[in-house]
Amino acid sequence: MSEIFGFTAACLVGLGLYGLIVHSSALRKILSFNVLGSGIFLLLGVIARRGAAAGLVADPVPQALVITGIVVAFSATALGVALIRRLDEDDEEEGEP
Amino acid sequence: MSEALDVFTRIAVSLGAMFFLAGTVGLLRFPDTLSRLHALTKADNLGLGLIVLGLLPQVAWPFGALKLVLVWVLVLAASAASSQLVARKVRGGKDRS
Amino acid sequence: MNAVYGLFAGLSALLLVVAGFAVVTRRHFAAVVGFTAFGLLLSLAWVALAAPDVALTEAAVGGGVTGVLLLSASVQMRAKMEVLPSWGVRFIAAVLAAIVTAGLMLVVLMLPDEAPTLAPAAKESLAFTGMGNPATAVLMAYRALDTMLEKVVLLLALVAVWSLGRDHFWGGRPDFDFSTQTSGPLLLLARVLVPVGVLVGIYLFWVGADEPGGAFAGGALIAAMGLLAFFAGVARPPLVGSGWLRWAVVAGIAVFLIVGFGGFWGAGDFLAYPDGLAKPVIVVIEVAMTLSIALTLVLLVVGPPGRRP
Amino acid sequence: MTMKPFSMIALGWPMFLLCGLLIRPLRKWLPRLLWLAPLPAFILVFFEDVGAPVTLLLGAAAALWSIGGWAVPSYFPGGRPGVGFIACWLLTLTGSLGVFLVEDRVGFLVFYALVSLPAYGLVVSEGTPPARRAGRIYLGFAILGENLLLAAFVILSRGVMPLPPIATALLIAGFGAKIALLPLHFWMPLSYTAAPIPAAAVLSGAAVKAGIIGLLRFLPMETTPVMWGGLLVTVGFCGAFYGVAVGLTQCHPKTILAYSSVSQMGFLAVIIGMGVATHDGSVATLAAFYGAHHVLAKGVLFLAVGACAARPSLTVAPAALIGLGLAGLPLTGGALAKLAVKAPFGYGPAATLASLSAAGTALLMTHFLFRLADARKNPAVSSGGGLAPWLLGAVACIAFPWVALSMTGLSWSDVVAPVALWKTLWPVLLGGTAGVFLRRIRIPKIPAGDILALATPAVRTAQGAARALGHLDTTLRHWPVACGALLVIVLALLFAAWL
Amino acid sequence: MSSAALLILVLTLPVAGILLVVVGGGRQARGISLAVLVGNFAVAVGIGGAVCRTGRAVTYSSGGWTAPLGIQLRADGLSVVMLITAAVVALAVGVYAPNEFAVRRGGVETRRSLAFWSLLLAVSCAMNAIFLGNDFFNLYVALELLTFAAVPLVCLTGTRATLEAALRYLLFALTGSALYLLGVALLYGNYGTLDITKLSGLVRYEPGMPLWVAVALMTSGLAAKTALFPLHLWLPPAHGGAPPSASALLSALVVKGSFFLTVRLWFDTVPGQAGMRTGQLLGAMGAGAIVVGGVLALKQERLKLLIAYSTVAQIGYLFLMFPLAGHVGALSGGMLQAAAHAFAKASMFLGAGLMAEVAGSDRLDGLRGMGRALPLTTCAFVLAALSLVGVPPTGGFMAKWQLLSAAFSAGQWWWVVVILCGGLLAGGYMFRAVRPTLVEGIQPAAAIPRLREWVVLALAVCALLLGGFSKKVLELLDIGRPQITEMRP
Repeated sequence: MSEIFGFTAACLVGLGLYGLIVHSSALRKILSFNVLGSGIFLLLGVIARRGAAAGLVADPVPQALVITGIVVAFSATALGVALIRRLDEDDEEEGEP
Repeated sequence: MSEALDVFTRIAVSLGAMFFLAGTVGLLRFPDTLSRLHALTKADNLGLGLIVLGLLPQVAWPFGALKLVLVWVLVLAASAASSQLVARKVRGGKDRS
Repeated sequence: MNAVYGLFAGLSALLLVVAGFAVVTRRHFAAVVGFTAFGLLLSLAWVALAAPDVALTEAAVGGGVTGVLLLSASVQMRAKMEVLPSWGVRFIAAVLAAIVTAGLMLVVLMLPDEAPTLAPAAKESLAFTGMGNPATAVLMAYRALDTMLEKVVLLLALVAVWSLGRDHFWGGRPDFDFSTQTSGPLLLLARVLVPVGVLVGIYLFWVGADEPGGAFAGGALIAAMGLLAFFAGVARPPLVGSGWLRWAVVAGIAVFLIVGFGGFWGAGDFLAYPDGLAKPVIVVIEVAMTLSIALTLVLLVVGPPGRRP
Repeated sequence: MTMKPFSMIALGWPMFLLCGLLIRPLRKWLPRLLWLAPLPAFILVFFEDVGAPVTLLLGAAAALWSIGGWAVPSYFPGGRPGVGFIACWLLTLTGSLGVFLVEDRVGFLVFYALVSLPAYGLVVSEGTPPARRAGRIYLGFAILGENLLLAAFVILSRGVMPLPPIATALLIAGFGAKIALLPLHFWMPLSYTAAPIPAAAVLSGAAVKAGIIGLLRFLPMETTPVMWGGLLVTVGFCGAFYGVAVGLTQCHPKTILAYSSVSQMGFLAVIIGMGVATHDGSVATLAAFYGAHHVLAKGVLFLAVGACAARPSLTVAPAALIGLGLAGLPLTGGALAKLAVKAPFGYGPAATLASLSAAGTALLMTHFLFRLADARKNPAVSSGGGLAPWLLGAVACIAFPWVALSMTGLSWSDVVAPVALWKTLWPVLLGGTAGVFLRRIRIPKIPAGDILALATPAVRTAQGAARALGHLDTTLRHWPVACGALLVIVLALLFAAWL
Repeated sequence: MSSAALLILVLTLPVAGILLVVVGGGRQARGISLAVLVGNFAVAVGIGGAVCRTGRAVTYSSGGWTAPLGIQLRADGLSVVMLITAAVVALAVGVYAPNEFAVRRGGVETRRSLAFWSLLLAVSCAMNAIFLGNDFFNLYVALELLTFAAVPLVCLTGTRATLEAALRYLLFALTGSALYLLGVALLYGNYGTLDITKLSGLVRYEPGMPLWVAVALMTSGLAAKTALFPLHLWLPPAHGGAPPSASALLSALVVKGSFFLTVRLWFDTVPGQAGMRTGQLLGAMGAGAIVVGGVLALKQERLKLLIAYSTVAQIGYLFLMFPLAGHVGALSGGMLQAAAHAFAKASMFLGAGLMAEVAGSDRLDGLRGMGRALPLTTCAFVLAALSLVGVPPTGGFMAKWQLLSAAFSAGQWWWVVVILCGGLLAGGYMFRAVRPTLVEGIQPAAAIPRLREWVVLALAVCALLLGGFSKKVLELLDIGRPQITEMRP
């Protein structure tokens, strides 16, 4: 089972990287970054699941890392989106007059 | 007794899943937004209701059951409101013109 | 067992298809919707991987708040379609990404058969923390320093987002105005769902010590309710300059620091919890953290002040 | 940095004066105090045992810095050069004296940098476009030399014996850039022509000897392989004759003197090379003696260019004495220097070449004297000044070798013997006569900096390369390219680590 | 509290400062920040003292949870040198920070005052966390903290160009950190710990392809964040466009954060295990940086862009330590270069800011007469330039000396050629930057507080002193290093 999600994680990483390279708009780059991040988190999840031991269904340490990672990735997304929105506002202001 | 309940759960959850399937088919096959919406909300609400119903015998009484019912009610409210919003958006253009 | 495998394989395939759509499609809006769906599907995968805490966090953040954020940006964008580079560039990019993917797959296959794990260690120390949920124990005890730094990251992201405002709007409210067409259903939803949602959020953080949940999932849910209230026009985003807001935003880290230095006095180490008091102390930290997280998430989504104070 | 206590005082004193620049009222007086700056170092020479070569060179250099410092105010309107000029002067002075006194390698590099880099400020102090160009080229060479020496010193400090050939090559190239060994010479005519007269005097006389002391100290004559001596001799002789040849085509007295420096430094390199080739350590003292005489003679001749504009009558005759002295005019200090270095040359072809180069020097000096005499009619060539320092310097230049003669192992009777007199006289006569005849021939003009003119295609190539790199930078800074590069780097690193 | 607790103090002090700034509004921001930065410096020096006294690395496990379950903080010689460097630079920037970041009259908070001071403290906090971290995930969080502090600093002025530069920086840095995190995940999957000390013990016995995949991913991610050529696309616009105090932080400190992590990875986690080629590859990129950065710096017409490209070039030197790893002088040379560059570059950017304030722009041809208008700044400018060129006895010179020494001892003469060419190029572009300031010219009168000029000079003097005291610094750098057991053939 770990292989299935492990492969999925690898594919998500690849998809994210592809998107990061080819997209010209920042929004789509951020979206791709999130896909990439999800792939990495999923990989950590697989590692956690493989580490089931001592009566725990999974190793809690990588899971905690993922939770922290999700928060960090979200912060990055928020900052990126704020930058994009600001640039778009500037565009509109330049366009209007 | 518990076996009878298990059978009930299986039947109800399977029925619920059928409704979801039907709703999804509708979403894909129907020609316009409004009818898609119709298929989706009707089928999904019913489907979820059946699943919740089916799961009720399996969870702790009364809080587990309460939570399940709450889930159903909340989804009901959310889907009602959101389909309303989508519908208005679709019709919005025509109303104004 | 095969059925379970099939289910997971199907889920994986669905995940990849949706993610691929979100990455490849040229329409921004569609991509964002696809990504939101991807986030929700991903939380299913987390359930499958026996990580309910992550699933909750992913659903609340990945599928929820991130979706709202991206949506708000895509709505505002002038260009609705992506301009893609030439075929050659895309091909090279695809080849490179494919090589990386293949390499990763190989590495996944090469992961040691006897997976190294900290689960026994975590389990063993669980009793000292008085908690039942090992993931929370990792977050709040073993690797509490990470969690504290992560909260600083969140706070800093807020400062960063605020710093993107304009000087003359400083101290004012964020301009998050979608209430132009406030409608009955939305209003109803806001009135009904928000109180229940906040309750559920508090519940999530409360059970987090022993069961799946935790401060972040709870905070994210409460944040979502706040956003809903703003959407419906039931409430307005707060003034960026207001004092209570500042206090509330920093409360989580502040309590963390106080408890941390209290640890020197109480247990001889930074962030060490005194015997037997670990759980109550952690709950105190989590209360403050949930509040701060909820508020910070809301503020991150609504953006910098956009109206004069 | 290690040095003797008194050396610290000798080098601290100019730095102390430098701090005086920070105090506004002192700023006005500082130009008039410049002559004081090298005095502690000069006094040090008389009672501290620093070895014969250092004693000779340091004494002469300190004396020249003092004389030059005395001359500075008379060359600037109101006697007040800019703050930058004073600062650069004092810094260069400290470096110039410091290279003789410091004992460790890193310290040597520090003072070497100090004598090289701030001198840029002296070269460009007139601010004209040629001065700025000269300054750029000078600085380029200074940094080049500094870098070569850095590499050489790192090898030295690793303590590998015998010294790897590359280290010796780097040392020779590094110090060669400082003493304008062929083909690293073209900065010299440009910067000495551009610099104000007192600055040109101290740079050509004193500062350039940092390269000589470096060669003497770091290429020990006893141990350096003979091959390098041969190289130094060859390159040195080429420079000695080349300097004369190109110098003859020049008009400006300062430029002629600069080419004479190229020639003289080449000759000094020959002396050092002979020492290396024969593994004879005593040659170091002789080379230092020759160098010390050149310190004073060249410095003073530059001052003569200025003094000539003020009082030609008091200038031309002593200048002739000193100039032809450089070529070995009997009974002058220069003759002593030439006699002192006779021994290492022996009687072979090297001795003949040495005599010929002396003839060349006489020829060039004759040319210089004519130009000097012409220049007084042409006020554009130099603004006058500094008569008293010039006269003092002239006296010092003539007297100094006689005073220091004992250090070379020669005695008075050796130098007044008729054979010795003839040996030094014939090249002077030959060169002087040729010079007089040459005055009637039109000589084609070569721009100062000679082979620099050939560098234009190289410059163009470099510009093309820079443009190409600019395009490369622009390309790499495209998002897809950079992102793709990132992945390529991942794969390349993996590939490299895995294989 | 033991001296080990100082480690946690230096981490939390800036955090407390950020909280106070956010709560207190921008009103007391300056005062709070300066107090915190002074304290930060004092604690950093205290840690240095503790490390020197014991002659060993000082470690601290937060909450008493030891690695691998808990997170360990560890201060060795490298950490101490960088901690103190960062503390000095941050304090200097704080003292320098111009009035635009102070509070308006009447005590009304401004956007810039809140943002700047909290971001300054955040940079300080993140740097401390990076220098002390001994756990790769903890370091990841610290790295992200650094990025989120750095990005808004770029666009503090809010002009379109700086916003675009910031966005580009953010996106590329995120790509880099994603790769880094992927590597971290693989490390955990293979070794079950992220503690550097523990890992270095494990990888010695079980190297293999997964390890090198992880190392390759982490290294390239970090290189992207360090702007190592050819991944420098974001640096020139970001560093060249930011306000001067921000540029100083970005160039002097922020790029050093990810670089420091690379050092931890290569010198502490997998020392002496990578083949010859990996090091050569990193060194080749460094060489490319030195050449391309140097030539591009020569072509710039604006002072700040010139300095930014010089940062690209100087980063190249840092990566020359990797091919020379294992030879005496490689590590110390690289770290000396990092510290010396931090001081010199901060001084240059701050000085450039003052000059731009006086002249009204930072065009090179508009800087004539600066020597007279801002004598102290010009003096600092010259000193800093000398250090960057590597003229003795500055810190930059000692760094080059060490690197050259390592190159000779490794018999890899090509790095010698690179270093020497880099020195020539640096001489060229620094000459272009410095010369106009020394030429006579007229500058409009502008009142620059002397204190700000003194700060610029003090930083340059630090770069100079680093050379003078290099022996002490080298001894300090050696404390707590794992003994180099194997020299590569």
